[in-house]
Amino acid sequence: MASALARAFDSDLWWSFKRSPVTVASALVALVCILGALLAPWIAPHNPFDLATLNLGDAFKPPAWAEDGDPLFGLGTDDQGRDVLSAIMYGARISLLVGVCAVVFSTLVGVAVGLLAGYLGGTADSLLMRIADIQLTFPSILIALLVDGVVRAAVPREVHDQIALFVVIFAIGISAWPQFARTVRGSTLVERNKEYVLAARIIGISQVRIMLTHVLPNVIGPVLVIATLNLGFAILAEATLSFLGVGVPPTQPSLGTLIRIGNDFLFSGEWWITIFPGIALICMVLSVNLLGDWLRDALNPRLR
Amino acid sequence: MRVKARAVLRTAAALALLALGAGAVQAKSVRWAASGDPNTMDPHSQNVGTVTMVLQQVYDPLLKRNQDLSLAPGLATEWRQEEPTRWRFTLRQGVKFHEGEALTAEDVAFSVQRALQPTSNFGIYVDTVDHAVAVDERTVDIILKRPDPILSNKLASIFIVSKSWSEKHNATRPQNTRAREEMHTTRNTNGTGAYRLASREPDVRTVLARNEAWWGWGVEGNAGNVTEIVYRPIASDATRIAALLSGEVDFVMDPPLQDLNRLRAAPGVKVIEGPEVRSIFLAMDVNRDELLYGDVKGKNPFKDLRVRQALYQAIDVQAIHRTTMRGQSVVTGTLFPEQVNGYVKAEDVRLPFDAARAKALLEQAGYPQGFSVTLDCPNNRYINDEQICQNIAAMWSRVGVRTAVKSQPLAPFFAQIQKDDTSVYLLGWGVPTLDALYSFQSLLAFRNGDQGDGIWNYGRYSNPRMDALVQRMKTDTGEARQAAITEALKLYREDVPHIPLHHQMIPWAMRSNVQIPHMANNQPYFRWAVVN
Amino acid sequence: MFAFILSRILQAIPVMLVVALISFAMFAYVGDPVSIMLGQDFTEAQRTQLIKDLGLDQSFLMQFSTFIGNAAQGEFGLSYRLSRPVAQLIGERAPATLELAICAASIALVVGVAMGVYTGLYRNSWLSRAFLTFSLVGVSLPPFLIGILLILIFSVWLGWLPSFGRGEVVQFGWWSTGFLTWSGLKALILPAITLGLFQLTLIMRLVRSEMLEVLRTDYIKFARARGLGNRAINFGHALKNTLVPVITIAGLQLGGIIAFAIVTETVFQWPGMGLLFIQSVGAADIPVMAAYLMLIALVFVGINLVVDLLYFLVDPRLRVGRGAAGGH
Amino acid sequence: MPPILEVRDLRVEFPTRRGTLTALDGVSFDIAPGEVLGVVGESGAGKSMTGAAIIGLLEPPGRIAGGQILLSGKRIDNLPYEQMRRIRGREIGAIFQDPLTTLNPLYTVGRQLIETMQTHLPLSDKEARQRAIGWLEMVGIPAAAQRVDSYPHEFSGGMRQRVVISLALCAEPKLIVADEPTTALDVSIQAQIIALLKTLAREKRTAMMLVTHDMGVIAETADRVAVMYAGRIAEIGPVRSVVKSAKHPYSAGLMASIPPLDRKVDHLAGIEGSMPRLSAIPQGCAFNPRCAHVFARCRIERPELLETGSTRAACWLYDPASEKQAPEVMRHV
Repeated sequence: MASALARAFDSDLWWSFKRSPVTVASALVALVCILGALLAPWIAPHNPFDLATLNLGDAFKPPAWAEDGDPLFGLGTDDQGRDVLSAIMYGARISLLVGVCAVVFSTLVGVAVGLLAGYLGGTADSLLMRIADIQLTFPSILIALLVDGVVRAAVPREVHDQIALFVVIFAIGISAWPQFARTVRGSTLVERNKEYVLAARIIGISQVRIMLTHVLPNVIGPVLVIATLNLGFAILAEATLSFLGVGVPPTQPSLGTLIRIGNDFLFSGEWWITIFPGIALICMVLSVNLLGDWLRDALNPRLR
Repeated sequence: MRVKARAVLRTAAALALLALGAGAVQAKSVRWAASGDPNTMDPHSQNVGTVTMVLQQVYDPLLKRNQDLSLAPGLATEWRQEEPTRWRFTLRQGVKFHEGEALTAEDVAFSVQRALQPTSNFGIYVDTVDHAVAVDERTVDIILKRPDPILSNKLASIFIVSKSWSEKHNATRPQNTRAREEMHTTRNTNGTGAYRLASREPDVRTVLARNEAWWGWGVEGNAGNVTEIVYRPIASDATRIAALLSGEVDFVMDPPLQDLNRLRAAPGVKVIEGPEVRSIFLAMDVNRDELLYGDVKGKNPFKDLRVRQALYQAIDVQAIHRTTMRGQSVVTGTLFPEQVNGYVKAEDVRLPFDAARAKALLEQAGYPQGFSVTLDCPNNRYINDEQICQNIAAMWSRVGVRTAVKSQPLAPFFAQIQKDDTSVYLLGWGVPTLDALYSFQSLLAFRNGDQGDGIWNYGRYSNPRMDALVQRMKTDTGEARQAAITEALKLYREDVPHIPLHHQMIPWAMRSNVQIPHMANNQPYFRWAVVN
Repeated sequence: MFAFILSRILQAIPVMLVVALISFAMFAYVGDPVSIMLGQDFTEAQRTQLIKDLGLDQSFLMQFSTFIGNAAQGEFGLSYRLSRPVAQLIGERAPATLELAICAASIALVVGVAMGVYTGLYRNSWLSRAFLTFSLVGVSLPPFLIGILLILIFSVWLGWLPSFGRGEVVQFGWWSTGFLTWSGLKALILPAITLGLFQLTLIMRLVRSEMLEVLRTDYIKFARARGLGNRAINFGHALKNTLVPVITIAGLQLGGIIAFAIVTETVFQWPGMGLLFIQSVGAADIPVMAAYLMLIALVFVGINLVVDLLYFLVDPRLRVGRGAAGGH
Repeated sequence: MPPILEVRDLRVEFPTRRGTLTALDGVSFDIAPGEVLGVVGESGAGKSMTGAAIIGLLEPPGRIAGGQILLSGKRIDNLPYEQMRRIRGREIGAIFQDPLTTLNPLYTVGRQLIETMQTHLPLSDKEARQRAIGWLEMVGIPAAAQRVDSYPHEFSGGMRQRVVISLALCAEPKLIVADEPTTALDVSIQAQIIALLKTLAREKRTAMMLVTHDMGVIAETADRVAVMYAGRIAEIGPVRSVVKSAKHPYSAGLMASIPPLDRKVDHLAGIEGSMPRLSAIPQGCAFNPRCAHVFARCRIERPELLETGSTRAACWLYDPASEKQAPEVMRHV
């Protein structure tokens, strides 16, 4: 285990990556999604958030290659005359932002709790793990819905609009930490009793440092796997919340919001308004999941 | 009032079809869907379209409407104005409630009184009524506080309920929905209408069964053959349409506009459309001294006529008509459509769309950089309400008024604006009385505590001239009254308390085997419906 | 056995109390019932009276215990939106959700376990690869999108199956069932598939990885070394051992079905508790939301209890004190 | 008497993504009926792999790439799965290392015994149960009639290994492949289990291949011993000869490490370095980089097993042809 991190990034990983065309493809797709999202303000053909640039006359334009398509709007426009491609890029930005932040949040919480529980042991351990167990019994989407609902009801609407993004991140993030905590705790328990940790303890290295410098590196592999797989879930959770209308505020539409809005036009022939964001969402989640799957198998040789 | 030729034709067609199928007595069921579910079955508690559309199948008013919305005898066979403040109604004979009680004058008097109770939401229809008395078994007098030229039109919205039944079930006053009260009438009905309530599961399904004993089946025109109506609320547009297309539902009252073309092309489905007596407009807070929701401090731009005009002229309503409404709207520059008594064609003129002029006006008014404002908007009440608001936000932003749309479901939306807690909001106004007074009184009169005055005037527009004109509409008759209405319409255009947008067109979608006349009040009357 | 159940029930009580506290907080503070109930026009006397009537002048502990007492009797007051007792509303809709959940869970479990076992046993067959690809796509497809696509295909294009509602239901006392009519069964198919699919793919992946794990164990190798037949090894030894962790996680996943029912019921307008919940969220109908929360918590505690019991029945190591459980 | 098991030039390969690894190469030995052959060597030398190849349960993707395995004179290395299955348990029994993980935790030991016997022998349920109790008694489980319905976790480690032994023997095979049967046990129990194995093998006249890295166990139990190194047999011969006077430099080093009865053989006394990875087996003699006696030929040609008198060793030191070449170091052995 001590060399898990080193092993993770040596040529083995790279080799198994290169050998799996599916993984390479999904990495490319993920990269396109991420770049498209990150660079949206610079490379998107339009700015869908600038109301002053919208023209109702441009509404419901089909994709550029279709009969009435307009080359200005590659994937067509929606009911407000927004460029679908730009909306997707900006939407993916929100989706990714929420997904990544939620995963980072749950990773931080989960790893911290796991380290603490594993390292301290005793009552603290059983208490923390009991909380994790209880929370694990509730499906994360329900927890996210509830957290969002309670905050929504508790704070005034104007305040809520401003913090909505954080609420969603918190709601999704808080629903996933126990997985991390459990894994980290397990590894910590193993590491805690190893000689080098005991030795470090005896020579008086602070407990926090031991955890951070010795125990933490050993759990990075599995944490990375869980985080990647969770990213897919987090993005889906955000899309689901937004689809139900309780996710990110409509002023910052994510992919889920775009799908919800576009759904109204699905049956009327303006399929591009919902199908393209749907495809973008699926591509993003699928590529992230494939990467996560590959990473799990690559870091866990037994599964090969 | 003009009779709509199309409606007549349609009725004729329906009658002809009925004649063909006459004699075949068999179960004819109509499965009917719309987005919302009635929140009560109490006849006088909620003056909302979704409630009325079910209850008007079950309850009869004294006066009913024809297919062109003109008045016809209902439970009353005759009515006349005995004195300026006393109307006399003669009741139809042999009418029985669904639970068997015979209709008496006491029931009618009781029902009018019930609509007058504080928990009633129908006060606007009886605002001039002082009280009602039963003169004899078949005669009722309604005593007014002041003369009311349109009383008969208003009474067409008051359902008649059994007195003894109400007393028996402790329901002598309407259910108080504000106090979250539940009573017998929340889920039970006892009317005299063509259909009786067979079963009700709120939010799931409401079943109405044909009342063979209805007095009207013999009356000319009431030639429907529907024996059962199953109403189901289906909130999701896509699901509702999918259900109609797959034949699970026969009749959809509110098909989404974007699906109309597809529905028209679909086999076995047809779309009929007609105007609705409902006008969509934006109302601005012209009362506060400081803008409530926006970045202007110390003053309220909406108090400046030039700003109101600028925002008016910044709106390309034709684009909304073409794109968002898909042609299903009648662009307007006035307060109500032509079906409403008092409509003046010459006053139905818009300020032209002119973004440059809008900018210039804003600059003149002292807002060269524009300002920001929040537009309050319902998102499940009117056709494409939220999209319209977004359209307008974009158009206003183009002239520098940075607009944030705050859209919410109708319950919180109404709760908010009813506290005057808004700077500018979108509203749609239907006119069930088909008379101009109803709109002017509710929307533009100053709220002075009088029954009905200014109760929907949340921008708190106040102009003594308007108030005086409203008072004249209440009492004057004939030419004088029309003059008052015309003047009020003119004032409406000059003052710009609202920015009118359009009158809604209401498409109804149904399976091809269903014939039901389209009604401008957006109410289906199944007594005229034919299924084959 | 009895002591075991009792201890599990005792452990569930704090969970229920915490949930009750959250519900109560929502009920009492978030919704501001006084101003909602009073509406616009009221006098100060009316206000005081209402506060007294609702018991809001009492101490927090008193209020909370009253709330719990009422909740235990299924008493949650009237819905703000529909003006009907919340317990009645939920009671009317519970059968719809439960029937849907049961069907979805059965699909997810039966098909998921079968596919998981197959892919675990025949790792390299093309069918396994197809299943795995399918599962990955399934995990990556949001349920609402699946529902929309199914409606598009089976209701709109093919016209085979209804796209909304429950069809005809038969009433048995307060329970309404769609199992007994043809239209009820037809209406169940698409929502059940939509709801079950996500869980199905998760369960399949779970069973597969557990199966692979178990097939690597010494006792399976030893069973092979003893010359036992493939059938006995795969379906006797391996599957039974796979079930132990699968039961736990599948139980949790089934809880997910209740949660995702909210989405499915929205898409299919299925008249169940999830739809009621979402409609209540839209209308800020706090009593319904609070009651729903309590009920869901109860369902989860129930599921956990059943999971523990099954665990108990499957794994003999648990029957003699949980501490003694060694093993793999 | 003909040998019960003959292994001829066995070669096991693992195709991996970096090319094919040869895990066993040219392994040949016999086991006579009733004979106990000890197989020793460091971890990864191929001992367990040899056992797995014999019972036909090589972990995929490992496969037999060459050579033959004959049981009672019949080839079994190329049998179809189903035929091989009937041989496993019935003709070749197996005992694994860790009794804690070898038994299915969800079935009673009785059920596992009955199942095994009924797979191979035509027994009624009642007979099988009787025999199961009998077997448990035979391996020294007290109160066998009651314990037959116990679950594995209700037994201690040593008792579980007794159960495993009964399971391996219950269909009365002619050969037992015991893969480190005592390694996972407490030292105090190891001796009991070894004694039990020895007694039973003798009583039933069962031949046994005893894989272990514990030279103490070998010395006590085995008739002959094979020393394996890097997938090849380094030396094979009667236990006494190998222990007392190993000919191969590697065996000699290995024997020098007796008797650390309680420790695994991690470092061999007097031998520097460690066994090469399968992917990097040096040319010539696999042991040459560590060998104190290495000379040129060792680096080029691979030695076959050569007669050295009492044993046979794969070392060029014993090839008369090598005499002509000068060893790089003085011979010690």
